[in-house]
Amino acid sequence: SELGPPGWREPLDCVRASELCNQNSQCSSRYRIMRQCLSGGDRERSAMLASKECQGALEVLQDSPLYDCRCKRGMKKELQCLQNYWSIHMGLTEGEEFYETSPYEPIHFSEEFRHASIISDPSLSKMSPCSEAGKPCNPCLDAAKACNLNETCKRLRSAYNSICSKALPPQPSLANQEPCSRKRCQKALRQFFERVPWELSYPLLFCSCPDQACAERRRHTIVPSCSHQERHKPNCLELRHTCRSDALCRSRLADFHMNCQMTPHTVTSCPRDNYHGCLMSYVGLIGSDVTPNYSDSSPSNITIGLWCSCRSAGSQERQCDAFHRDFTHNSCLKNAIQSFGYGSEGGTLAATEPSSTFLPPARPPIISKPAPPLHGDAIKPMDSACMFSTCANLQDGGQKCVPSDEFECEEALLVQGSIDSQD
Amino acid sequence: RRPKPCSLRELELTVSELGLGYDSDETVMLRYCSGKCAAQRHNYDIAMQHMARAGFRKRGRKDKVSNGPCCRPTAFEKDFSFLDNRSRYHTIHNVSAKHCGC
Amino acid sequence: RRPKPCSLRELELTVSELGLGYDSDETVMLRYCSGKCAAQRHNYDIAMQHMARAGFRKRGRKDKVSNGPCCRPTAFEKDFSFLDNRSRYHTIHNVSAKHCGC
Amino acid sequence: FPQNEYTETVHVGQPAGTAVLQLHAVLNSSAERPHFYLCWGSSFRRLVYSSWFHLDVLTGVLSLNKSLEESDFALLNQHSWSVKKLHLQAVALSNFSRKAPCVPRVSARITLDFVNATLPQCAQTDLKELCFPHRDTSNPHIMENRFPGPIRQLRRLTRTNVCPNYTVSYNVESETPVPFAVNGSTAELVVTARLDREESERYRLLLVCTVRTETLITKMETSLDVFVNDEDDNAPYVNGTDTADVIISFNRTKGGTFGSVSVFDRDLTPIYPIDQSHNKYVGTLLSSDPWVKDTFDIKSTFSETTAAHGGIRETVRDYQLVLKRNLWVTENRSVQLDFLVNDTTYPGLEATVLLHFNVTVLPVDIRFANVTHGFSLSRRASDYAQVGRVCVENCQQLDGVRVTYRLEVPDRNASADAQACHAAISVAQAPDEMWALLYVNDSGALLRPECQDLQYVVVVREEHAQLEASAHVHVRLEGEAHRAAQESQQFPSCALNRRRGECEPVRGLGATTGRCQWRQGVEKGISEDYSTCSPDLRTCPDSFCDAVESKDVSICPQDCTKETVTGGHERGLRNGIQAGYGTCYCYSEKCFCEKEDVEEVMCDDVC
Repeated sequence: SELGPPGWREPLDCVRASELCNQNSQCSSRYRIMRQCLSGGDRERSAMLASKECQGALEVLQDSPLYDCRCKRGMKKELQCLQNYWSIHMGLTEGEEFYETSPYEPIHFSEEFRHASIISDPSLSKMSPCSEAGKPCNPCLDAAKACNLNETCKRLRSAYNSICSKALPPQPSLANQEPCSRKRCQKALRQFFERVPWELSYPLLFCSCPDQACAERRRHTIVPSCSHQERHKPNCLELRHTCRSDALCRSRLADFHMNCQMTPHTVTSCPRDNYHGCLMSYVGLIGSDVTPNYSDSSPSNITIGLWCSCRSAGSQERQCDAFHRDFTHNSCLKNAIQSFGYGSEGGTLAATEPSSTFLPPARPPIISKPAPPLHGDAIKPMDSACMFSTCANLQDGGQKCVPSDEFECEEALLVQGSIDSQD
Repeated sequence: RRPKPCSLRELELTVSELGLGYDSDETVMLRYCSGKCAAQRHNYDIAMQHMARAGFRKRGRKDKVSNGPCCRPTAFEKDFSFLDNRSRYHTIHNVSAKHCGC
Repeated sequence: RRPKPCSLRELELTVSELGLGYDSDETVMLRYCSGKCAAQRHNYDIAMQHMARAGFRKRGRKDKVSNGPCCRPTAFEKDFSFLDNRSRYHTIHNVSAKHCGC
Repeated sequence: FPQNEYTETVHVGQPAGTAVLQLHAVLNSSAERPHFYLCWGSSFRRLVYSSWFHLDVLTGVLSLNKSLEESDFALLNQHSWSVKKLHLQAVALSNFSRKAPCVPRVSARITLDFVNATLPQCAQTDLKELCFPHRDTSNPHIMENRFPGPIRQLRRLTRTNVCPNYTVSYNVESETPVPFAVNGSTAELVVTARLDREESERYRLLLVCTVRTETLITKMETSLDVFVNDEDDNAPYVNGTDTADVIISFNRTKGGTFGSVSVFDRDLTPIYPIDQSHNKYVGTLLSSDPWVKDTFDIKSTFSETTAAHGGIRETVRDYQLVLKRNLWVTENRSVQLDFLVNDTTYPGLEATVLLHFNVTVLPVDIRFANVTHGFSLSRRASDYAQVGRVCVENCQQLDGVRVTYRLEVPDRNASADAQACHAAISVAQAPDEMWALLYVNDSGALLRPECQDLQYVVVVREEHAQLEASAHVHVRLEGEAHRAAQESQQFPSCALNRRRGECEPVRGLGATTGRCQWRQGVEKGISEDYSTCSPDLRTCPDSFCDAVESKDVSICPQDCTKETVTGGHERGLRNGIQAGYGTCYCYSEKCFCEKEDVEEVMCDDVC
């Protein structure tokens, strides 16, 4: 049943979509039913959703603008928009999807982002000692200097720093008392990244580091001891559950999964090679229950992680590992950080080169073996299979391929002649 | 050259250069007050200048007095936080002037 | 002897002794402000003290800056009128302090 | 489903009826028959490609319902011109059903890469492609104790007719004997026996694919990990003793934990989700004695360990006795507590374990270890100078006991003068401390010649039982008395002084020797060893605002100030200055820390 004038269906933001729905009696009544269907806990929700009434409500709502509405980052009433989005999409996906569709509008790779690597910004490149050989080089310190010289950046950085580094006096009566007021700290961090232009905030987070001191400064940027570290590491799935019970956190996590999901057959292994989108959704997680951070201060090898573990995950250990590996072993995220950071390594990403979708930086990020150009033979088979061939007339005693933990073995040397004759 | 009136000035320097004892290479835009407050003097100041030169000594008084308003901050910028060279956060209050006055 | 904090003090003297140029033997209770303002200093003052010593010179700046709040009147007594020695009336404004502060 | 993700590639030009992949279901019993359905999740009905596929109810083979055309590819509004993703969901039911809704956590997700190109001919096909599907990352998870059977189709169904004169066969290898085999005719990987997670949590298999052409035999190998999910099929057990002997004496505070008994379970206990009904333990304190119920509780914490043999994960729970209230000093009892631990989700009989706590509560004597306490004190000591500390026996271990101290004059009918002398010393105690501090309450009295050695009785009183104990205190006064009567003076704060020369000659509040003491710091930057002027370097600064210092912030502002500190510094955890730059000095509570190497310039020299 068509619920609005023809052409009503171009994607709206979910606040507008819900207003339109509420102006239509049929839609608004189904919308109310839908919210009741989702009000119970996980267990009752599945049963409720299977009920005739809820299924009927969903049928109607799928034809309303609420079905494919989206939200914009930093829009007015962003939280209400996200709540409206989940109020219907939690019904569509019945809850526990590993990857959920992001409520945010897709992030398009902005040319301005690619050109604006630190070296091409005159006011900063003059600041960056890295461009001068022999001088001590600390891009993270340069980023802090640049921030301190900008009023908004300085004010908001000082605001979150003073909140996050203000220790709460110990109170013996409280069992596992927080070292600081985490919620206020997280809110201040979110405000910093929402209101400070990315040209000043991203370099603080994604600066590339030649040494440990620089990497230690980078790791401390978001005051980890207060913003996300707790005395006992929670289980990663528990962290995800806490996040998904908050509309904002759930949206930012879905956005991260969507924009940083490792995608084969791309150079950066990011969806559509849009590493800006990955960085943006990574930053969107900072100040939420699932705040990611550098897990150590090694300058060269970037390792990102969450403050959680998969111990005592029982049979869900695999799912727990898989969730955490999207942060710890994410080549798209790693490439995105290195691509942004190396922009500050002086001269590697010359903005003036003939434009092409993406210029690989000087030190190639960790890329899965470049996939062959796409033509008839679309997808290469398992990259990790070992292949041994012997002549058909010999004994069938090909060499053995001993399985190892990480089963990566270089392709065995093929018996010359016997295979080549085939091509 | 006529002395400039009391006004806000700024200078970019590292936190270590502030001389407060913190060891950090982060930079800060230090705003300070400098300049003359001649136009804001009162009869009181003229009397104090005269008394300081002779009057007090005649009466056996050793009080030191100010003989004119000072160019001072009338408001300070918000707290300034930074990471020191050992990656620890510090916050400094009332270090940079926001407005000046006599 | 420990320097006293900033406070209001008073001295009885003739109008002529004020040094404002009036010739009158009438007496006036002159109240003035004197004493230390060390307790009211801020990080700004410590930084100014450090910069005045070395920092400014290194940056080629010659600005003179105050490195601490001054003990000054924060309010003046009402105007004071008197007859000079040639029986003419005069009124002097803001010559005697009512309150002091740093 | 043994795996909840299935992936495969489909190409333009593949005809209707082409087999794409095969689903499998693990059975509870040989009598069960799985029925496979593409399930109509509420969002699925709208998907344009929902009609392109058919899932055979009995074999679980997913096949094309129509030939795939380029126009079909164009229908999908995903912005990619080469590969688009199709998402399907399937459920396995134990009987026929007309409409099968997707049930979360039970349905399998099928992701097909729809390639905008025809399937390559045999000559262009890499042999590996014939053997294994593209990057199949989903490893099978099989619930233990299930009925053996097929768990995965190894053959790449979409490629079966690409090279008709090649023969493709599979077998499975492993370093150690494993309950897996390949069905030669169907090329399905089969579990040949019921699995036991407590035997092995993971099997590392090597899948070998052999492709025979006219001239060549090619073998391709890849590893496959099969994981075994846990089921509560093990009873709890105690390894060693099921009894803990507990003696409660000094530490008798609410929340205190005592003793520990461990209960093991070879099954796993997921820490999350909490309400998970897997391996759910319930404990019951078997006692009807109200005293026991009001006084004790049992607390358990669990952690995951690995068993000695085979490194298999298992659970250990530690049970501890917890005090629900402070015990009074007079309470004196012995009792045996029995605590029944029940693994409620274990189906077998021996799901419970009985633990025992033999508890002995000893009374605590409130007394002083020494009958007399001797202290010496300079007659020039200032007000609030600390004389010494008094404490009941074992006071460092005592917890949960509230005691208060007071000083009394030994001779009740002493003269007025004697009484006045005794007013010289008083006692202070911090709210959460067990000891008390003796301090100078009236420094004037110390200087009077008639006040010789001061004798006191210190009395301690336990709040609840009103028990009291006392001891003798003798304060020997050192130094010259003064003829003239001495009124108590107004002492300034030592912390005011910024240099040794100003500090050491002057008297100050709390100065035990009568003079302030200077501490010279040596370090360059901000340091805990900052220079400062103190009434007594033994107690100030020590980052602890004690019972006497907290009586007047001017005694030791370095430890007690709550105000913002100006200059380079680091705050103490509660209050005070943890570290400072150069010299730290304070005007009452307003403290500064700065380098002290220059004469202070008067402001008007500059204005």
